[in-house]
Amino acid sequence: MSGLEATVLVLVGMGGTAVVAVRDPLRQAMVASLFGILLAILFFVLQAPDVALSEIVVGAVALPLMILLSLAKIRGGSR
Amino acid sequence: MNNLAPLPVVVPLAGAAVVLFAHAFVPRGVVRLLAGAAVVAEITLAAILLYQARSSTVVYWFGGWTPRAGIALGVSFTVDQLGAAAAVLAGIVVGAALTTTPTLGDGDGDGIVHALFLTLLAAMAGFCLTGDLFNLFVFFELMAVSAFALAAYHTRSLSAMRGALNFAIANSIGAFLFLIGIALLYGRTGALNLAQIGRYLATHGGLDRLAIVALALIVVGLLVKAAVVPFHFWLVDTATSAPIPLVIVLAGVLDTLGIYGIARVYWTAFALPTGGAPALRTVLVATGAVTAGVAGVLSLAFQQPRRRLAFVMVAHTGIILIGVGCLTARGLAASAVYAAGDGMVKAVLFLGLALTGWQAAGATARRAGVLLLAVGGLALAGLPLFATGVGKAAIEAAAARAGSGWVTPVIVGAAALTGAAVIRLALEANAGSVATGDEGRGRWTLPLAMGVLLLGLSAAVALAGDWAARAAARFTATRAYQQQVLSGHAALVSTAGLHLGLPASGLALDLTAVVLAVVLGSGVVAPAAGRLAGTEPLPTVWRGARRLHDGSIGDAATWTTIGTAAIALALASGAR
Amino acid sequence: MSVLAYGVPIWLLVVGLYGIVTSRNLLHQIISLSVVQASTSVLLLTVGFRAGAAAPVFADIPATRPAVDPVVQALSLTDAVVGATVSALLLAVAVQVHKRTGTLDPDALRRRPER
Amino acid sequence: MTPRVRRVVFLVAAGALAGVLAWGFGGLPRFGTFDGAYGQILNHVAVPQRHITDVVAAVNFDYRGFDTLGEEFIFFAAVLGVALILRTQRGEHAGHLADHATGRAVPPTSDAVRVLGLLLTPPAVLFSIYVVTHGHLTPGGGFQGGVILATGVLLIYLAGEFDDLHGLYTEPALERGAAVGVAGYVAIGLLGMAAGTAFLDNVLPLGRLGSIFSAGTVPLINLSVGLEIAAGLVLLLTNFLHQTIVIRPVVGRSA
Repeated sequence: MSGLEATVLVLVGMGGTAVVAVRDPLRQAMVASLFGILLAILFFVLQAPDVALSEIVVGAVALPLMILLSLAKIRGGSR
Repeated sequence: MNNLAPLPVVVPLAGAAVVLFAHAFVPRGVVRLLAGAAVVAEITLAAILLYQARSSTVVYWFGGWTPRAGIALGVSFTVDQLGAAAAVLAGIVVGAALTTTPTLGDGDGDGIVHALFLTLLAAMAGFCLTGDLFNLFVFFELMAVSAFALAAYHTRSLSAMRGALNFAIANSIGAFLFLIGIALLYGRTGALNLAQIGRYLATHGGLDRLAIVALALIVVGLLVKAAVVPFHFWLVDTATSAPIPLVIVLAGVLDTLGIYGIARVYWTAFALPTGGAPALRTVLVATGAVTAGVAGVLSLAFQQPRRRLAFVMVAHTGIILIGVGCLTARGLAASAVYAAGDGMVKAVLFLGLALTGWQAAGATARRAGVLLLAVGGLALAGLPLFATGVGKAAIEAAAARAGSGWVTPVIVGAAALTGAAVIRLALEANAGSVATGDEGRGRWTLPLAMGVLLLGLSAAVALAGDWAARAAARFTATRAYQQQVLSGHAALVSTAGLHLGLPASGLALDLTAVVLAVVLGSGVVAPAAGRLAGTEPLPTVWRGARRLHDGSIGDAATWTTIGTAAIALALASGAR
Repeated sequence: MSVLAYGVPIWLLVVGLYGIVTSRNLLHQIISLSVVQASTSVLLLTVGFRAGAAAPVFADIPATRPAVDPVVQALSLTDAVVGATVSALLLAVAVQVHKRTGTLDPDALRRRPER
Repeated sequence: MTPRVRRVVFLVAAGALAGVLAWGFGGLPRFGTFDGAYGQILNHVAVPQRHITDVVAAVNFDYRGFDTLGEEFIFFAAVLGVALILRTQRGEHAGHLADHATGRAVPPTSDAVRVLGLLLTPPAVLFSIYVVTHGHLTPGGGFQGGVILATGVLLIYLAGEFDDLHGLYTEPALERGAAVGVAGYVAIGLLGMAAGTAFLDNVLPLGRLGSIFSAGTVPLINLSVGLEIAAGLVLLLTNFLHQTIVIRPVVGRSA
């Protein structure tokens, strides 16, 4: 295994931990988006560009967007 | 001849697309007609497949990708009698469920509901027919996503929201564990086709530690779907709060399919390599017995009708698991008869429950519902007129042969207790003291007709024991399966002279359970028995049990982790 | 280095489960579930990896060049879709829960130990 | 269980689970040495057999196209589910207006954001078309392209007011778009049966390797999937927006 693969794997492990460790949903949505980007990089390094592209559009954009929209409702509604 | 194999899946899928396309501009009646037509078509097509598979398994390669040199390039359907029969059963239960859509209140989202029932049906049919491990996962997920969208239908009910969350999170964890198992097996065998995985494992080192852990994860994923203890929390919540039509499908066929999946994966991929069977048998039979025992007792611990029926469902799934868990053709045949008959009866219970609350239908509808519940209760206890009685006796016999005779009292006890719970519910409903919250409107004769039809079918399945014995012999003929899938040569499995049999002792136990159920359920003999069923004989235990089932998602996930670790450790230690 | 490649998926699984078990917020719980999903994608791709091999896209590399396993990539695409759809449904339910109760604490949703 | 008990019990169980998983994972081939027959055969035969340069696309839409059909219906079911769960129910109109009346301060969309959103939309749409139509040649395809297209549409929302979107589509139209997308996939599958072979058999001419018009049915499947995903995802996000729109100054058709 090259150093690059090892580094990205460690980053992904840490990223997943960070996603769970952050307890405020708004901040968590952003960390989750970053985690999505890390995953996409890992998939790219593992020679899976198709999966990397779909991880970027889903994990880093669409999913955080859905979370933010839910949050908007929840924050707005709680007043 | 086998060109029809994809259609029981493709037709409901196409139906779902058509329903969604049309529902905004056609009358509601047309939507129901379209959905009904797709269900009838699925039943017919699956029945034709059942006929085509009468002498040997039908193999169908999507995209025309037949295997090259024993290596599968595409996805296969592998249609045998048990799988096709399960696909027929799924269609019948969905058909019955759709007659209760008037319980959905004002009926908004009607088109979407029907489209989702069609994707659910397609997923169940695909799950029954596929011969590919990953394809099994895809249909597993399509079932789950369709079902928990429907579970969240009553968005104003907090209980329904909790049920849907619990359902989705528990099933997703199960699905991801299943997928990890698939990834492991792929890493070991480089294959996704079940027959190819089985052949590779048998010829390349057998069940090593990787294969054992993969087996454990796949079994856990499917047990979560089957909702056996300790993976049952989601079902208790969902059955309490989901719309009646969905609960009918869950009770009638959906959770049993998890156990079907275990049988399919075991006999195609894990039966030949030696070393795994004894530990797996112990795990499955023990899990089944614990489930039947615990849920059987708890079916009396709750007042809320649906909650009581939820534990009835769980307990009976445990009994089904015991038969399959024997890992013998005999046990499988027994469970198949039992599961078909029992599923139909459980569906009848919810049809009956819906009828007791049918609005503006007067006392007749309520009495009809009470009757369905009462007959259902007797059938659940094991009245030998129904497949439940015949199948239960056969499961006890198969377990005894497999060296697990100790489960007999558990099975009889669970049947008696659950029968009692249902009979008590029928009596309460008769007195008019049951509020279901699922008041239907309009024509109530259709659900009633479905209930009678299902009871009739459940009685008819009681006669199918010898047929099931032969079908199970083919289902469990692993080498013949692998040869047919991978080399295309139909291999005949001799099934002459196979019988399920109905031992007199089993018959006697059935009747004992029925008598016990009536006594316990009606409280006629001793008021004390009624109190046992109704009130708090062991206040601490009862309260503890209720607190345990308070719907916490975190608790359920914890139990899933405990159960997964326990099953994996048990299989691992048994393998050494 | 297999320890790292196969250890990270196990770690993500356990961490994601920990998040689900200890969560005090439904949104947090749903996002934790997506970490469990990530563990399956990572495992699929590490299982199918070949050192020094190219991506299985032969648009501008010779057909004879060794490439990593394409099947696990197809599986993990499906896996990603499944994960995202489940999250979407769960988020929709969470919105409804909040609308009804004003809270997102999963433990506040517990049933009172009724019958 | 109390949170504290639950955490302790979980940690014990998870430790045991991680241990037994690690034991089993040890049976995998060493990282980077995997040589599974299935994948390696496909890497060799897919290009000549199917005139597809992206073998992952060949697996997704040809060799294992039936899995992907199931996947599309999973997405389809989820879109329907979200629409069902977030459907507007009787009596909610008043609630929304009340929400609105409590007057939560809403920052108006700044001109910079508006312009940026509008500027970004055309490239996003173009890029999505590229990704969908080149699915069989390069990484990407109907799914990724569909998501990008849906996101592009959403940029219009970010740029302006929610009402702007209703000139573009209505919800029944989106439903029909998604339905046509999945039905198209099924129809392409039936093409094989009609030709006398198997469901999802790639029966169309395969064309010249590397051209847009190659790989038989695969580009058509990608188009169907792209349509389904784009329409479905816009519908899904619109349903979430309906829940949020009440906190914006302009109340659209949300009630």
